[in-house]
Amino acid sequence: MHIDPRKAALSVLAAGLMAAPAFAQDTIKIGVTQPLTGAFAASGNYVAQGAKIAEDEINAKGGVLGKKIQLVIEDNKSNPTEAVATVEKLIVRDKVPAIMGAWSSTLTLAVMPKVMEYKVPLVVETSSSGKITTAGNPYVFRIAPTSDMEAVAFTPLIDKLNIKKAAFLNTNNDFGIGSAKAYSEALKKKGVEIGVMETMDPKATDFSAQLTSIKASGADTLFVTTAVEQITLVLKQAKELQLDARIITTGGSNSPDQLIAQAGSAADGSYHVVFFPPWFPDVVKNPEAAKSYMTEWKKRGHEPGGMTEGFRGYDGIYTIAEAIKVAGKAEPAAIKDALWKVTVHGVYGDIKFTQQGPKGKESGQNVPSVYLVKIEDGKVVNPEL
Amino acid sequence: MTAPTVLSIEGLSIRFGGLTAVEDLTFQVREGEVLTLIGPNGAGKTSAFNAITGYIQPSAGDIVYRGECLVGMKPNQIAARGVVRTFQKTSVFSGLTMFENVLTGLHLRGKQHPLAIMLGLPSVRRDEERLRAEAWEILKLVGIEARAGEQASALPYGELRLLEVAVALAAKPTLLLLDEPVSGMNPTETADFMTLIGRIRALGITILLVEHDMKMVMGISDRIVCLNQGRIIADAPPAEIQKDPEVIRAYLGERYVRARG
Amino acid sequence: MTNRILSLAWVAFLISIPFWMEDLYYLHVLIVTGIFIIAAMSLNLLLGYTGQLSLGHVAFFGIGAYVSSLVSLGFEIHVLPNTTVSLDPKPVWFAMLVAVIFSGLCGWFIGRVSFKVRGAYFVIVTVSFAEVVRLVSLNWMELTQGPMALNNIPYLTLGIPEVFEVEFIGKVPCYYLVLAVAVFTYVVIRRLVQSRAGRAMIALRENEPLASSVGVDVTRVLVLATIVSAGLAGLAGALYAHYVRIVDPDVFLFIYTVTMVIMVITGGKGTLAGPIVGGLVFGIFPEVLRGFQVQPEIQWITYGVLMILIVYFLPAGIVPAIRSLLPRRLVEGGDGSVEPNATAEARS
Amino acid sequence: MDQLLQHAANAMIIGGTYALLGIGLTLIFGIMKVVNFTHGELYSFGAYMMYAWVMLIGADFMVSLVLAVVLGIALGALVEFVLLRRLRGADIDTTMLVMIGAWIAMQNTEQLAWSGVAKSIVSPFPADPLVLGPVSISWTRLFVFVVALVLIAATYALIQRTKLGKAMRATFQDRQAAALMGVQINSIHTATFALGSGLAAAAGALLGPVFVVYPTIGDSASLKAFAIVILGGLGSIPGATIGGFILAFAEELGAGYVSSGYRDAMGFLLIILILIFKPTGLFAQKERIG
Repeated sequence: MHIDPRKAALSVLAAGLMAAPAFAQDTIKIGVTQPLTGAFAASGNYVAQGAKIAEDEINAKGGVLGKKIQLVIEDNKSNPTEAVATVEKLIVRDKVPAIMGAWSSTLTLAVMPKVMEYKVPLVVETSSSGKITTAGNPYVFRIAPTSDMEAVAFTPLIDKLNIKKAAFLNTNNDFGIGSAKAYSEALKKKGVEIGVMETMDPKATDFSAQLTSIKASGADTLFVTTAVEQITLVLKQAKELQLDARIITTGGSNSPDQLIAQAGSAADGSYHVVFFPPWFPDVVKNPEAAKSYMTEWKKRGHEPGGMTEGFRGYDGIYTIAEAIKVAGKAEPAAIKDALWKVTVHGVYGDIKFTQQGPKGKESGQNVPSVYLVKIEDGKVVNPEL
Repeated sequence: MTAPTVLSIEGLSIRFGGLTAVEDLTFQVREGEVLTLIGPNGAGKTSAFNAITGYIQPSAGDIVYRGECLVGMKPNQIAARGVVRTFQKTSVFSGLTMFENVLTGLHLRGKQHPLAIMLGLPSVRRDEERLRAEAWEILKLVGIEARAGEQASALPYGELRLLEVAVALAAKPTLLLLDEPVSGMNPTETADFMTLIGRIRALGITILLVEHDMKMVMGISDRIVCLNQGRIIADAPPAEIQKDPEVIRAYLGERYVRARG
Repeated sequence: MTNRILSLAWVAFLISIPFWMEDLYYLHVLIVTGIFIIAAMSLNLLLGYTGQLSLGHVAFFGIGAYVSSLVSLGFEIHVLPNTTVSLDPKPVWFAMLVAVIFSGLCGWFIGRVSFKVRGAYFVIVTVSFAEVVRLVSLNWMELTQGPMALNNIPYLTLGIPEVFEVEFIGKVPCYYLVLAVAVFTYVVIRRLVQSRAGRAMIALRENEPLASSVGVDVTRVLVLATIVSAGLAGLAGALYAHYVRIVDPDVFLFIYTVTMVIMVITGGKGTLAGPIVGGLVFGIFPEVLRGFQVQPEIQWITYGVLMILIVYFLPAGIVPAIRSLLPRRLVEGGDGSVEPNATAEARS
Repeated sequence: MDQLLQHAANAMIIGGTYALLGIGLTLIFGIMKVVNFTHGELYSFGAYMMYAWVMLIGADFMVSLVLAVVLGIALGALVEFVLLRRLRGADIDTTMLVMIGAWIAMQNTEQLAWSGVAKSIVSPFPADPLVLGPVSISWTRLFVFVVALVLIAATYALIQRTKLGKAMRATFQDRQAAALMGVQINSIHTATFALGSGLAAAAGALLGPVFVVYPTIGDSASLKAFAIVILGGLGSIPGATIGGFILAFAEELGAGYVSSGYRDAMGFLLIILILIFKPTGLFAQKERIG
């Protein structure tokens, strides 16, 4: 771009007109895009709250490279196009060197071409669709497990739970469809009959029609994959319709404590796949990290049910901060290279990235632990299997 | 008076629900004449107009214009066949200027394909120039060209009524239906309007008129049809109508005396 | 003549923007605003000129976005048990053309069906139409990917392959593309409303019975307006798809129609400049608010209140209000001037 | 067969609240000629009031229900008084634009006040459902159904039997004649809008505990109400009542036997069929064209 003095003067004028707020560059900005409103609002807010805990802890310990970190959190409204707009804004306007996001698989898949276009690394804290790390996007680093990992971890439990005929009810997005695919394949391998596979819109609230069909199908186990808002409703409505099937929720965005609070006795007897069990912090790989996070979460008065979701944001920010430290500078390319080298002792376990996807443009994938918990009499228990 | 018939109304009946507005109406309009429909309010004159121009569907009867049946056609199709009307209640495009009103009225005379318009072809520009010239001619004919640029909503009443006629003339009628065109005009304006009708006639346009102003009716009509309660009670030239006892009883009496005096 | 110089100066100013606008983010804002202005201009044809309050306009925008994306990405769907329909990826310019034509056809269909009814029914029917299209895009997952969105939509390339090609990726080329399309749209609409067809549309708005009495075919004119309006909205949608390179069913949300309606009525419905002024106000206004760290909810509340205030106090919109303040000579032209020799007499 | 019975039971219950929504909208349109885009916001207002009283303040469920409806009536009267009164006689497009503005402002105020996170309301009814042969219905839903029927009946009685109802009907038939006969059109408009809003708030307050409450629930409520009144014919109360049940059945059976994804599309499919075969709606009292 050619600049002459007159144009420069004009541009100053224009900048003044558009009221651009200028921030001093004494902080390192980290972009966060989460669904703070819309269908996934509860989970998105928990992740953002977890991320803020990490931000404050890191800054309390002196920040990174002698500077404080500053999160720029944008609301992607649970919508993929909005998610792209937030990433555009974070990179172009706020000039963040790394981004964490975007909660749902669909949202993450939506923003991936943008981070590739601008060459900014994206740490994925929640999304589970396999497509994310196999798409050939070398800027993607996922700390959450994939649906396939979940299904593999779940396989030994199929016999123990004595599942004979399974039904599925999942959101018709990448998260739900990917999970249903992974679990149904694992079940089929074990010889389990797959009955009806029903889907729901992520914004739907009435599932009586789907549950009535599922009830009629005679399945003994129903796998439900969606966010906590819809799980609450599914549990309540399943109870109303006297659905006898055992309900197992997958994907780890199920916040069992919140289910107990909001669905009451309808939550009893349901099983939930989670990636962090705050009820038994001692079973996790890094209990100190977990306990520090939990203490702060409680101290801040956040919703206790959100703890199983908030840790994702907490770990995500720690991972980015660690990469910046290793890189020695807050620049996208350096952070991207550093992400391959970090090991973070997080709540997810020891976070480090292995290569996944097409050769030459691999994405990073962490291998975290997976837990199955059960709700009994209004309490979360470790199911005895 | 042996000009050929152009419009033929046969057994026209119009009913709204249980109410009969027009009952078994039959009359003809001949080429080049001025035919006036008179009759007391509610006699069905405007309903007949509405039926002829396609704004309401008759319950029974035929309306034939130059050999073509108009019943069932939409107003714009009827207009395309040369039958154009004005409305009893003043009706113009009030947000537009006088000139734009007439230009809009020229709709049927334009030859512009939508694609040609969007492509900005020269033929469209030539057509526009032609239409503008024609609009100007019509304004001059009606005698309102002095205020061509003024918005219709700002015009005095008399000129509004003239504008209505200008808009109707723009549609290139062969039969012009005027619904009480001089109601509310002062005598000077009415007199001017009568000469305007003369000019319109001179163009070879047949006129079907509904009017209460007897001075004008008697002055310009070749023939008068008198309706009462939906039926024809007389059909004759003015001189005979004035003497027709039934017409005088039903309608004319007092009014005519007043108009004469 | 003055008018023409003003227009050219205005376009020249718009062309100059990328030369001095340092912050690409503002260019991004201008691009998105420009796309919405194109959509608003197309809506103005229906809302402002024919006077039909169509609240389903986003349907055409979204259809344009989806069609252009699908044609450029290619697809394969199973229609009957044994029949597959598939399409290989096509060049983007071709896809955009298909999008315009397809949106126009949808406009034709909707025009035929919905102009049977008027008033409140018409409004509700148009709202319903947009909602049906949204639900189809949400549920016909084989074609549209449903809520997973169509992703990785290619960008527009023009020219001869391997000889000279312009790639419309990144802010500056996209800005000029949107500007060019906006100027094109403006010219098409201007020609239309200043022609016989446009006068027929205005006639319907002003006085429908009188219009039909001078031979205006109501349905034909309304359908024509809807086709052109839908086609241009589809063009805006296609631009949008190839710029943001993702489309999801929320592109059909009612709120986008409302945004277009607000732009049109704020600027001045039935004026050529109205949607542009309204579009700039509502495109840049949110960024100003964002600059003051205003929450998005407050921003939307401000929109809503502003909309009510405009209807109460400035019902004709900004452009007519300014026009009535300025001396007439400055703002002549625009909406149909009188025959040359008449102008002097008539407007002196 | 068992499945069909269950679907039918589900549909009956939802149909009651749909009818409430439809009656409210159709009354406002019929008497005031206003297409009320804030209708869905009154619905979500009712639901949020329920949340506020039951979950935040801890009031009794039944008391909260009454409060939610009363506050809905008050809010409706306020909207009419502040926004619509000065627009009397304005054309339908103008009032519609104002109502759209009000809708945007109200929805975002809700989002600001309650955040975008969904809220759930605990109902006092036992979680175990009522089981009748193959059909099981939760007590909450049964309660919703009964209250909805009572409200529908009360609305009918109000319109048919009271002086206010008579004035409303007169205004509906012929506004000018009614005014000449001494009907206070202003008060009738306020009463109508308040009543319609109260019914929408009641529907929201009833369904809030059945589902969850979030700021945009009103949008689909509005769309459903539109579909219902088109089905029944704008301005027709029996039409809206029956339209509500028809919509509920179409949705439930469509979701159960065709595809759950098209549940919400059923209403609009019905609209299209109605437009093709009977453009005046099933029970229209007036000509719709013009």
